[in-house]
Amino acid sequence: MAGASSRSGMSAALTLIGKRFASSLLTLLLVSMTIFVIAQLLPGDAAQEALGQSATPEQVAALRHEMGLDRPAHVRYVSWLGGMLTGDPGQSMVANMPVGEVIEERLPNSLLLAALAAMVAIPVALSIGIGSAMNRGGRIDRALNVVTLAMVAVPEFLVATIAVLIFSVKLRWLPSIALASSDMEWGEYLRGVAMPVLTLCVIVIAQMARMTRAAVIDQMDRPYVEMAVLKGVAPVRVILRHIMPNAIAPIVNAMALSLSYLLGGAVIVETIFNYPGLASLMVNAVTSRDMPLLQACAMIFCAAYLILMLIADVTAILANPRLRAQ
Amino acid sequence: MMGNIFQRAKALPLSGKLGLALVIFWLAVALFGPMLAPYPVGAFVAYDVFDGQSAKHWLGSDYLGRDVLSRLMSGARYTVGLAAAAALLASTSGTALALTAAVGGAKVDEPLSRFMDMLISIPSKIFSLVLVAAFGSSLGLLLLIAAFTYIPGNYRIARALAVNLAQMDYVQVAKARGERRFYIAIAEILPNMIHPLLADFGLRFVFIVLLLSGLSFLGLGVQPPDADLGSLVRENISGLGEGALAIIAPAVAIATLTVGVNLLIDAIGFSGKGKGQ
Amino acid sequence: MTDILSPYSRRGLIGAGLGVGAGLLLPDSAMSASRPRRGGRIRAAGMTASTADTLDPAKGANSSDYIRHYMFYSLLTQLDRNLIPQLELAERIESSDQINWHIRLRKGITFHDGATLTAQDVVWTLMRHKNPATGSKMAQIAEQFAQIRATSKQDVFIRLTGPNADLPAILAQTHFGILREGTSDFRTANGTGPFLCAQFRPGVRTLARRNPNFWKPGKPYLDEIELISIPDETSRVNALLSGDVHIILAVNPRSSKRIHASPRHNLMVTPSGLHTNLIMRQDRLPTGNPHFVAAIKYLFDRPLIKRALFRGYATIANDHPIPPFHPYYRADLPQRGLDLDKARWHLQRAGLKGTRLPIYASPAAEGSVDMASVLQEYGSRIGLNLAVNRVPADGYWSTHWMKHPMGFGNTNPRPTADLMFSLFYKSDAAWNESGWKNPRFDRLLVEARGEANQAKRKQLYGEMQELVRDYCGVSIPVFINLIDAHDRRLKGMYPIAIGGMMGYQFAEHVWWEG
Amino acid sequence: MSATPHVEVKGLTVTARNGAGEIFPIVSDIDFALNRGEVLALIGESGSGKTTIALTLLGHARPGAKIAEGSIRVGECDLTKLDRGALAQLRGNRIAYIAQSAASAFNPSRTIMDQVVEPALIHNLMPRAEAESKAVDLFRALALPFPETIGARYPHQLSGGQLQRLMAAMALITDPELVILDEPTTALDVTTQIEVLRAFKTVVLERGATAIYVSHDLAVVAQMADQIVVLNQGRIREAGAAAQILHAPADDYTRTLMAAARPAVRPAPPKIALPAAPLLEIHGMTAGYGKIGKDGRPRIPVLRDINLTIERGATLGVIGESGSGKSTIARVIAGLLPPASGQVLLDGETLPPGLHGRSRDQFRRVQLVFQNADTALNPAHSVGRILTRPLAFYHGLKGNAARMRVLELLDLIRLPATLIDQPIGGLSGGQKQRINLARALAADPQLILCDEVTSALDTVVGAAILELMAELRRELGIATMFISHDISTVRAICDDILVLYAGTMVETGPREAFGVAPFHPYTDLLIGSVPEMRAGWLEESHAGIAPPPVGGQGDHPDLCRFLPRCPARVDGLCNTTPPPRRPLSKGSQILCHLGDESLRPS
Repeated sequence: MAGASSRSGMSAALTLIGKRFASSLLTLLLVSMTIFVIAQLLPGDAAQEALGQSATPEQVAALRHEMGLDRPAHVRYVSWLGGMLTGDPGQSMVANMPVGEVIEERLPNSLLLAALAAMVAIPVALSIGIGSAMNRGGRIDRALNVVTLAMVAVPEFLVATIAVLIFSVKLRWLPSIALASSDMEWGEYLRGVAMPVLTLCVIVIAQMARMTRAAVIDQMDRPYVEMAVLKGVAPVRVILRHIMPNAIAPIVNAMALSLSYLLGGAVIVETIFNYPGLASLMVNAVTSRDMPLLQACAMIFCAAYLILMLIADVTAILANPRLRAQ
Repeated sequence: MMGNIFQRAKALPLSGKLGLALVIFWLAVALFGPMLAPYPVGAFVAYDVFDGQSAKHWLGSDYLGRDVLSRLMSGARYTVGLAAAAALLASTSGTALALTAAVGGAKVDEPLSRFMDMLISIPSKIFSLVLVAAFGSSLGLLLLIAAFTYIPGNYRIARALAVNLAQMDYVQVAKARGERRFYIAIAEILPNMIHPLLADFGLRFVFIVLLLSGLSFLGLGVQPPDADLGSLVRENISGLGEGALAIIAPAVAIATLTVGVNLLIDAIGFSGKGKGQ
Repeated sequence: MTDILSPYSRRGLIGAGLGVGAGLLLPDSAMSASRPRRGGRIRAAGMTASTADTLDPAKGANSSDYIRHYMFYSLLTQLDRNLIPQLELAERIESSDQINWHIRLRKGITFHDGATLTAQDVVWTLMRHKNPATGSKMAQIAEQFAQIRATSKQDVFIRLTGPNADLPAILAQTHFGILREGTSDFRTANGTGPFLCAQFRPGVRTLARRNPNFWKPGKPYLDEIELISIPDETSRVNALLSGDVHIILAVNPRSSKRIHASPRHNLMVTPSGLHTNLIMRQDRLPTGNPHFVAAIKYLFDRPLIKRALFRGYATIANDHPIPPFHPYYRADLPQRGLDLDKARWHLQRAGLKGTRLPIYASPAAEGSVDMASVLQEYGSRIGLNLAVNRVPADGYWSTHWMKHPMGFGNTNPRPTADLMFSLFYKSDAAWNESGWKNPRFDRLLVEARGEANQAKRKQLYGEMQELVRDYCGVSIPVFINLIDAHDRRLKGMYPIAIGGMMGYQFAEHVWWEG
Repeated sequence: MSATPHVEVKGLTVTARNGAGEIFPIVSDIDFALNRGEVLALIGESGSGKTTIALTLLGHARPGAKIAEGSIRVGECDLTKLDRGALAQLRGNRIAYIAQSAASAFNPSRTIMDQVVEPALIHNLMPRAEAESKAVDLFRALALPFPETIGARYPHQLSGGQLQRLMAAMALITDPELVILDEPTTALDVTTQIEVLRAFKTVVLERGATAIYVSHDLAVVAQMADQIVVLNQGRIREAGAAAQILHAPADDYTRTLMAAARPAVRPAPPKIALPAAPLLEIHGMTAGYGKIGKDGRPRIPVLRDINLTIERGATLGVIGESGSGKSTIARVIAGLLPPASGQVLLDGETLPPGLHGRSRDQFRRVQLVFQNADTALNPAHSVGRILTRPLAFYHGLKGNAARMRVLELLDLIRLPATLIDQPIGGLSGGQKQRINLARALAADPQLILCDEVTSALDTVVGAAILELMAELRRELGIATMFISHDISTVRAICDDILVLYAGTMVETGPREAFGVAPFHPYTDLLIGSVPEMRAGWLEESHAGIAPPPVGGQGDHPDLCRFLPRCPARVDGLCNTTPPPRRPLSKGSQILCHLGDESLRPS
C-alpha cells in the first residue's frame, strides 16, 4: 500500500516535472529576451569596452566585425538562441573563450558556496522558527522576532565587513578573502569560505525562520494538533511527527525562494570576500557588455530558481498524500 | 477620528507601542530632519574626519569631515520615503496583478505567473546595475527598481490569498448577483487581504531598505551630497575599523526603523485579527 | 569611492617624463637595510578583476594587466626610479636625427619556451600594434612607426613619421612587451620576463614562477607570486592586515591610518601626475563663458580637497597637467586658490547667478563625486546652484565623459609633456576634453617638439602651462598620490612615479625576508 | 451503584481572557458525577460550554482558557492537581477523546494505522505489532470495511463516517476507563449517523467504559445516555436521569430545546391563480466538473437528468446527503456552474447557461442564500453595506433612499435598526443568517435558492429562521428552493419535495406523498435514519441494515446509483438494467425497478 502510494507520488511528481519543463522553457525565453532588450539599451558595446578609449575607429570596426556585433540585433539574438538550442552558449566576447569554459570555472564555486550556506542556514532557521512557534507570544518568541528582523535589516556589506574585522584582522582566525582554487584542500577551503557562508546565512536565516514560524503556527490551531495533545503526545513529538509533515510544503517553498537568492544575490558577498562566483561574473559581463556570457549567467540563475521552485513543489506533492494520489 | 486612533494606539501591546514610537520618530525625522539639521548636508564643518562625539557634532564627523547628525537627519527621508513608496508600489501593483489573476482565470494567471518568474529569477542587484547603466541613476528609477524587485514576492502571497478568497461563498454570492470582476476583486476580495498584506508590506519595507543599501554598495544610490541611510553606512565603511560613530549611527538608524515598522505592523495585524474573530 | 565596476583608470598607462629628480622615497627605504635574497612566495592583490584580463601586452588595460605583463615580458627599455629609460633587451638605441633609429639587441636571451630572441621577434611585436585586428592600446602611438625592419639577427631599424626624441621612453611601456613572432594564443604567456606563467585564470588569479633562465643574473628573487585582484578597497586593506596578501595596490587615503597603526605593514606613497579634472565644455553654454570658467576655478578649495578627500596624499595643482616635480614645471606661475569674492564677481559678469547646472561625476573618475560635492557646497555660497549627478562607473567613459557641459575626467601621467599636451589640449585632439581652441597654444606645441634646446623647450612648455591655466575649460585641483601597502618582510620596494607597486614593476625587484 | 462515583466534577469554573485582557467565566459552578460504566450526556447549544467541560475531563483547556476553580476527579486522580507530564500520561491512555470532526482531527499526512496505534506506543503499553493487530480487531468490531488494510490509508481516502469510527478505534486501543465523545456524529449525514451510533453503542459502551457524550441533539442523546446534563450559557439548567429529562423536563429551556427539535408542519399558503408558465423549469439538465466528453457528460458528473418545476410562490424542497449534488442544482440555476446539457427556464424564458449573458434583471429575479452565513457575508463589510449593495446594483437606490430601505429590510427580518453600521464580525449566527436572507430579499427576487440555511445553526435559532421564512413567504409570495439534508424540516415547510441521490432524482412528489409509505428505498432509509426522541429507537430501527447480496455490476452508466446500499435490490435486475421512472399511487414518482406492490410498506 505504502509502495503503491509512493509510486503514485512519483508519477504525480513526474507529471508536474513534465508540465513545468514546458513552462520553464517559456520563462527562460522570456528572461533571455528581456536581458537582450535591456542590454541593447546599455551605452557602448563589447568592442568599445574591450578596446577602451585609445581605440581607433578602424580598430573598433574590426573588433565589432570579429565579434559579430555588426549584425542587426535581432539576427544576433536569433543566432544566439539557435546556438543555445543546440547546447552551445557561444563564445565569450571579452574572455575569448567559450562561454561554457568560463562558466565551468565559476559555477562550481557558486554552487558550493550556496550549498554550504544552505547546510548551515536551513537547520538554524528551522530551529529558530520552530522554537519561536512553540513559544508563540512568549518572551523567547518576541526576542527571536526582533533578532531575526534586525538580522534582515543590517546591510550585508556591514555584516561581512564586521566579520572580517573581527575574525581576520583582529583574531586572525580566518582568511579575509575566500580564495577558491581547484588545488585547495578541503580544510583550507572551508576556512576560506567560513565568513562568506556566515554572511549569507545571516541574510537568509531570518526570512526562512519567519516563514517556518508562520507555517508551524498555521498548523498549530488545527484540530488534529489538539487531538494529538489529547492523545498524550509530548510537545516535541507533536511538532516533529504531527505538525512538520503538514507544514513542510510552505517551509520548503520559503526555503527555495531564499536559496535562489544565495546564487544570484551573492554579488556583495562575492565582492567583499573576493570569491570567484557567478554573480560577480555576471556583473563583469554587464560592464564588459559580454552578451553571450551575460545571457548564460541569466539563464543559469533563472534555471536555478525554476529548479528550486520545482523541488519545492515536488516536496509539497510528496509530503501531501492527497496531492500524491492525484 | 483622532481620538479613535489614539485609542487604538493605546490598545496596542507593548511591542506595538514601541514600534509605533519608532515609526513616528523616524517619520518626524524624515519630515522635519532637513529643517532641524544643525548643518547643511554637504557642508565640510569638521577639520578632522571620523571625529568622535562632541558638543559641536553630536554624532561626530564623517569620512570627509561633514556633520554625521545632519547627514543622518537629511538622509532619513530618502530611506523612509523611498522604501515606503517602493514597498507601497510593489504591494499595490503585486496585489493588483494578483487580483487580476485570481478573478481572471488561467488565461490571465499563466502569463502573469511566467512574467513574475522572470522578474524574480534575475538577480535584483544585477538587474539594478543594468537598469542604472542604461537609464542613469535617479530617484524615480531607484523607486521603480526596488518596487519591481519586490512585486513578484508580493504577487505570490497576494495571489495565494486571493485565489482562496475567490472561492469564498460571499464571492460566489456576488458573482451570482451579476457583479463585475472589478467590483468583486476590489470590494469583496481585497478588504479581506489587508492584514496579511500589511505584514508582507512590513517585510518588503525591510527588504527594500536592505536593497537600497546594497545598491549604494554598488554605487547606485541617492545622488550626493545627499545619501540614504544605507549609503551613509557604505560611504563611511572605512571608519568601521576605528569604530566611528559615522558608521554606527546610520546602522542603528536602519535597524530601529525596520524593526519599528515591523513591530507596529505585527501588533496591528494581531489586534486586527483578534477583532475579526 | 572604489567601485567594483570601475577599472582604476581606463586610460592607458604611460610612463612619466624624462629626467625626473629623485627624492620620492619614503622613510622606509628598504634598500639600505637588507641584502637581496632568493626564495619566498607572496600573494599580491591588484584592484581590477575581469574576464577581460589578458596576457596580450598590447591589450593591457589596467594596473593588473601591467603588473602581470611586467612579470612575464621584457621590454626594449625600462624606466628607472628617476624615470630615465634604461636599456633592457636593447643593448643600444641610437639616432642622429630622431627619425631614423637603430636598435641592437642583447645576445643569448631566450623565451620561456626556449626559443632565442631575434630581431624578427621585435619587428613583429612592434608592427602588430599597427594592425587594427590586434586591438592595441598603443595603436595611435604606433602610427608614427613608418617603417620597422630587421637588418640582422640582432639589429632593428625604425623609421618614424617625424622626429621624436622620446622613442626610448615610449618603448618602455608594457604594451610594447616583446613577444615571440607569430604568437596568437594568449592563454599562457611566452615572454622573456623574470617569471614563468604557471596558471592564468582571467578574473581570478595569475600564478607566476621564477624564471630560472632570466637574462638578468640573480634576478628575480621570489620563487612564486600569486597575483589576485580584490576590487573592493576595504576588503583589499583587510586582506593585507589579516596577512592573507602581502602587497596591495591602490590604498584609499582613508585607510592609511589603519595601515600606519599596524606594526607589520608599510605604506608606500608615490607622488604622480595622476589627476581628476573638471571639464567645462567650451562649445556649450554656460560653460563656454570665460567668466564662468574663471569663477569655477576660484571655487575649488584645493587644501580642503587635499586634506579631506585625500588625507594629504595629494599635491595641489594649478589647473594645468604638469606636476611640480616635472622638469618642465613652471614654478613662477601664481598658485590659484579659493577666492569666493573673485568667483562671485566672475559669476556676476557671466550673468549666471542662480542658474541650476548639473555636474556629472562618477566613481570612474577617482574622487570626482566628492570633488563635485565640495564644488557644490562652495557654489551655494556664491549663488551658484550646482546639482551633483553621480553616474555609475559602468559606461561612464563612453556615455558621459566629454558629453556634458560639466563633468569630470581622470588622466594618468604621460611619458612626455608633449604627449600630454598633444593628446588632451591640442585644438584638434580627439580627447580635447573641454573643446577649447587656442591657436597660440597649438603653435607652441609644434615649436616645442622641434626644439632641441632644453632651456628653450622649458620656456615654451611654461607658456603653454600658463595658457591652459588661464584659458582652458579644464580645472585641475590636485595631483593624486598613489598609495600602496605591503608586508614589512617584503623588501626592496621604492616608488617609481609612473604607477603603484614600483611603476607596476615590483615583481622583478623585490625579495622576501621571512 | 457503587458508593463512590467513577467521575466527579465539583464546582468547576473555566475562565478565559477577552481582547481587552479581562477575565470572564465561560462555564461556572458545574457539578456532576457518574458511576463506572455510565454514560452522561452534556447537552446544549453552541456557546453553552459543553465542549469546554468535556475537555476539562482530560485536564485540558483551549488556548486562552484556564481551569480556574473546582475539582475534576477521575478514579483516584484529581486532574486539576496534576502537572503536564502526569496529564500526558493519562491522556490517550486512561482517558480517551473522540473529536467532533474526525475528518480534521486526523492528521492528513499520516496513515490511519500510524495514528490509531500511536496512543498505545507513546504510553509504552504494547509493541507495535500487537497494537496493530488490536487495531485491526477494533476495525472489525466497528464494522469498518477492509479491516486488514484500511489502516494503510490516509484520512482523505475515507469517508466521514469511517473516520469517526476509526477515531473510536484510536480511543479504544488503550482500553480507557473514560471516553469523551465530543459531538461525534454532528458532522455526519443521518444515514451515516445511524451506522456510527450503532458502532459506538456496541463497541464503546458495551466494553464497560464510562463515557461523557457531548451533543446538541436530544434525539441522539436519547439513544446513548443514562444521565443528561442540560447546559445553557455555561451553567447547568437541568440534570437528571435520561428518561426524566426526555419525558418530563422540568426546566423551560429544556422544553424550548425539545420543541425546536420537532419542527411544526406549516400549512401551504393558498395557491394564487397561476399564470400559464411556471416560474422555474429545468429540463434534462446534466452538470458536473471537468471537460465535457463525447457523450455529453462532464468528466466528473455531479447531476444527471434533472427535471423540475417551481410554481410562483411555491416551495420546493431538495433533499439528499452530502455529495448528492443538491447544492449544485442551486449553483446551476444561479449561473455559477454552466450545465453540460439541458435548459433552465425562468418565466418560460431560457436562461443563458453561465453568468455570461444574463441580464441584470435575470440576476435580480433569482437570489442565492448560502448555508454558512459566516462565509457568505463578507467579514470586511458592515450590515448596511451588505444590504445596500443589491439595492444600488439592481434598483439604483442610493443615499437616504437606500438607507431607508435597509432599515425596512432590517425590520422585516426582525433585527434592530442599530445594527446597520455594525461590522459583520460582531453578530451572532442567527443574526448573520437573517442578514444573509435579507440581502437576497433586497433584490426583490422571484425565487430564492436557500442552500441548507439552517443546518449550521443551533436548533432553536434554526427554528426561528424557518419561522421567519414562512412569514416572508406569506407576506411576499416569493418562491423558494429549499435545499436541506434534514427530511423532517423539508417535510414541514415545503410544498413539493425532490430526493436526490448521487446526482439523480430518486423520488419527487408533493409533500403529502412523503408522509406515507411506500417510498423509494433511499427515501425510506433517509426517513428511517432520523433518530426519534426515545430510548430504544436505535435498536429498533431497520435503517442501515445490510443489503442482500448481488452479483457483479454491469457497466451501464445509468444503472441505479443507490444499488450498492439498497436493501431492496434485486439480483439480475438492478445490477444489469437501468431503473425506470415510475409513478407511485400516493402521488410521487420514483426512479426504481420496484413499484407500489414490491416496496416496503411502513
